[in-house]
Amino acid sequence: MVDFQNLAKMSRDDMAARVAADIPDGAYVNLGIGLPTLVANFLPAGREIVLHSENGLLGMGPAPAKGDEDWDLTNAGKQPVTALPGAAYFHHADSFAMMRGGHLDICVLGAYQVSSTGDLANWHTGAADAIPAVGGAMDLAIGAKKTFVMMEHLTRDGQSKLVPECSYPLTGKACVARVYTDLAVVDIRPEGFVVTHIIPGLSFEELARISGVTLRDGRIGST
Amino acid sequence: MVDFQNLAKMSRDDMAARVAADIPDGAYVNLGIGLPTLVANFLPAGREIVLHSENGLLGMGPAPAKGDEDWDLTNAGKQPVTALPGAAYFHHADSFAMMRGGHLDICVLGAYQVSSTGDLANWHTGAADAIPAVGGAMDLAIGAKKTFVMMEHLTRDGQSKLVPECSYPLTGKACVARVYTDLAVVDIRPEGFVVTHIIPGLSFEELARISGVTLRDGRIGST
Amino acid sequence: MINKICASAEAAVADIRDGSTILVGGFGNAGMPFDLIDALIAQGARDLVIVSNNAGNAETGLGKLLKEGRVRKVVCSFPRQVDSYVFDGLYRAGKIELELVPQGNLSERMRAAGAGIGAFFCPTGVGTLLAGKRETRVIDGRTYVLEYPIKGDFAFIKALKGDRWGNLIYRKTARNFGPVMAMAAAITIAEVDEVVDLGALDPETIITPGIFVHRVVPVAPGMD
Amino acid sequence: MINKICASAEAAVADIRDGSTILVGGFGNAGMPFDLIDALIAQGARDLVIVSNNAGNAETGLGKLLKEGRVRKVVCSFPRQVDSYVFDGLYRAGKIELELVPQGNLSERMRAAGAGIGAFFCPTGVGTLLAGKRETRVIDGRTYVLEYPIKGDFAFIKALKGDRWGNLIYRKTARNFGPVMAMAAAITIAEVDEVVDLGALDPETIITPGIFVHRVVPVAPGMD
Repeated sequence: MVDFQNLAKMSRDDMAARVAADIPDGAYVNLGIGLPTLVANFLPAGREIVLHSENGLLGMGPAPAKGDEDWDLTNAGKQPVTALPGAAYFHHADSFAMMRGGHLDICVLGAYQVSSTGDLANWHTGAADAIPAVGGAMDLAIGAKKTFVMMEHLTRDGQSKLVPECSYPLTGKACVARVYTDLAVVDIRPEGFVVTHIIPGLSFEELARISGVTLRDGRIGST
Repeated sequence: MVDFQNLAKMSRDDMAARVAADIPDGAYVNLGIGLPTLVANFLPAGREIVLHSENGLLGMGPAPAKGDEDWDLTNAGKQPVTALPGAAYFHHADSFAMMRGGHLDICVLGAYQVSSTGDLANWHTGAADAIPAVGGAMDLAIGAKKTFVMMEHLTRDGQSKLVPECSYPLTGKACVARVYTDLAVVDIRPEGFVVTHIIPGLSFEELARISGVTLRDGRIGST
Repeated sequence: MINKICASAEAAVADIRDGSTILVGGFGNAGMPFDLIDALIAQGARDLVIVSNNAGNAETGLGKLLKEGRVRKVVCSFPRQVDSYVFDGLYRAGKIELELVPQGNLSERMRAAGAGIGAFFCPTGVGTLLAGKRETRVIDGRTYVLEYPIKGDFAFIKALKGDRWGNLIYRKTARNFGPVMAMAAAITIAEVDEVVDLGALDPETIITPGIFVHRVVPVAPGMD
Repeated sequence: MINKICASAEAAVADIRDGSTILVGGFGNAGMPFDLIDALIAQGARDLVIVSNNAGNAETGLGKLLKEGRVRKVVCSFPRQVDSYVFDGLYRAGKIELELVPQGNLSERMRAAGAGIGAFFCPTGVGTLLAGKRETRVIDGRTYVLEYPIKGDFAFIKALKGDRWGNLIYRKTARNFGPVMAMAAAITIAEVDEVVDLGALDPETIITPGIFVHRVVPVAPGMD
C-alpha cells in the first residue's frame, strides 16, 4: 500500500518544468490559463520558444516589472505581460486562425478529466448553478498540432482524473496527446493510456491502482 | 426609321461622365477593368469618392506622371496608379471581404449582356477556343450594394445587349441595378427594364425597337 | 467630403433602438470602448443583445449596462470573471439569456458576417455541448460543425488613432476583436484616443480601413 | 535559436517534389516571387499544380515554368493576359489543365485552408458555370455555393522585409495574395528585399507573423 501522503509528488513548478523540458527549440506554443501559465517560467535556456496569446500576440514575454504594467498588453488571463523582440500583434480572427488552422505546435491546457481516447473535459463541471465559460479552450484543444494537459492526477477527494470516459462536458474529442500530472507522464496512443514516467517511490502497479483505468507501461526499459 | 449612323450616341467619355455624376459623395466604389476605368476621370469636383482596387487598395488615385510609375502600386488592370492621402493597403482576402461582405456602395462593370432580371454576362463569350478568365468580376457583381453596368447598347453587328435572357455564360444572377449605354440609362426593377434617360434624337419607341426587349418608360414626366 | 468624426459619444449612439444587437470590442478591459458604453447607458436603449468576449467587469462598462437591466441576451465566450458578479447574479436569477460561444467561433462567425460567408464548417466544438444540435459533416476524414455568421446592428470598438475617413490603428493587444467587429456591423462606431489628419496614418499600417467604420469619436485617453 | 533565413533561393526550394501544389503570390508582376520561381525552374520538379492569380506573363517567371512543361495544372482566376501566350498555347493544345476560380473564391479558399475551415457557403459564382455541380444552399433567403479550402504543399511569396523569425512586411499592392498564401501552405517560402534584425519590425505593423513563414530568402531588390 503506497503511503500517498508522504509521496514525493511533483509540485506545480516541477510539473511546469517537466512540460517545459519537452518543448523543442523553435516551437510555437500556447499556454492555457491557470496551471499551464507556469510553464513560461521554466522554458529551457538556449531554446527559443515563441509563445502565442489568444488575444492577439505572438512572442509573448514575461510579466513586466512592478510599475511597468501596460493594460493594453495582457495575456489570455488578462494579466499584464511583455512583448519580446520579434513579437507581432494581430486581431482575434487571425489569432484563432493560428490555432484552428493547425499552426501552433503545442498547446498546454489544464483539465478536469482526460479519457483514454484523448477526450478532454476542462471547461465546465456540469454543476447546475455554475456559470459556464469556455473562452478559447475548445479552439486550442482541437487546433494545436499537439495538445498537452497539465493537471493533478487525483481530485481533492481522491478520484482519478484519468478516466475511461469523461463524465464532465467535453472540451474536445480525441485531442489530447499527453498528460503531465503530479505523479506521472502519460501519453494517449491508439492503444490508450501509456505511462512514460512515474515519480520515484511509486510503482507502475500502484499508479495503475490509483488511476483506476487501464494503463500500459511505456517507460524506457519496461517490457 | 431612326438614322442610326447619325445619332448623337454618347461617347465612352460621355458615358463615363454620366455614371460618375450618379455616384454620391462619400461612396466606396470599384471600377471594373476596361470601359468602367474611365469613370475615374469624371468624378465630380467637390465629391469625395473612395475608389477600391481589388488587388488591395482603398483610396486609389489617378495614374502617376510618366516616369513616376511604381510597379508595386497598380490597379486591377495591372496599370500603375497612385494612392491618395487616407489610402490603405490590405491583402486579397480582406479586399474581397469588402466586396463580398457588401461593404462597397457601387461597382461599375462592363458587360456582354444584361437580362431583364438583372443577370449579368461579362466574363466569357462561350466560344470554344476562348481562354476563359474571370478575375474578380463574379465577386464584384454580387458583392456591391449596387452594380452598375456600362456598355454599348448594341454589339458590332447590331444585336441588343439588353436581352430577355443571357445567352452568354453568366457572371451573376439578378445582380445588376442599372445599365448605362451609349443610347440610354436603364434601371433593372422588379417589373423589368425601366428607361430613365434616352439620348436626344431617339424616341422611346425607337429605343424599344432597337433593344428588342420589353422596356418601360420611367423618364420623369412620362406616364 | 467624408467626415466620420462625431462631436461626442452621445451623438454617435443617439440612433440606437431598443432590441439592437451590439458588438462590443475588448478582451477584459483592454480595447473596451468605455465611453461608448457609458453613452449608451445614458441614451436609454433597452432589450439589447450584446456580443462581446466577456460579460462585464464589476459595475463599469458592460457591467453597468447589465446592472441597469438593459440587456436581454449576452453572446460571449467567457462570462465568468473574478468580478463579473452583476452578470452572475442576473444569470442565476434567470434574468438574462446567455449564448456561450467558443472564442474562435465568436471571432470567425463575425468575420464570416463581414466577409459575406453564409455559413462555414468549423472544427471547434465538435462533440461538445456547445455544438448543440448543429449540423455536422465529415470532410476529408475530420468532423466539422456548421456555424452561422453573427451580424451586429452596431459595433462599438476602441482604437488608438483614427482619421476622418474612419481608418484606424490600435494599440498592442487592445486590438483584439476591433477589426473583426468593425467588419461585421451595419454601423461601426470607433472611439479613439486621437483623431489625426487624413494621410497621417501610413497606408501600410492601417489595420481597419475606413470602409468598415462609420463614426469616429475622439475620447480622452486614459480616462477609463 | 530560430533562424529561418536561407542562404539562397536554390537551398530554399531544394526539397520540392514532383507533383507538389505550389501557391504562387503576385498579381501580375507585383508581388511575384521571381527568384523562387527561377530556382524552382533550375531545381527540376515536374508535374506541378500552380495556384496563382494569373498564368504567367511572357516567358519570365511562371511563363517560363510553363514553357518548360513542368506544370500539370493551373488554378487561377485570370489566365488571359496580353502576354500570356505560353499558357494560351498549352491550353489550346490541351497540354495543361485549368481550374478557373473567381478571384475572391481563390483568396477565401486559401484563407479557409489557413484558418482550419472545412468548407464554406460562398455567395460568388452562384448560378454560373464556375459553380459547376457544387452543392448549393439557401441561407436567409440568399443562395450560396459550397466551396472547399485550397491548401499548398508550398507557398512562394514576395515581401519587402523579413526577420529570422519569418515576420514579414510587404510593399503597397505587392502585398496582394502573400499573407493569405502564407497561411495556406505546409511550407511557406518568402523572398524578401531585405533581411532585418529581430525586433527591427514594429510589432504593430507586421503583416504576416512568422508562425506562417518557414523560410526567408534575401534577394537583390529590383533584379526582377
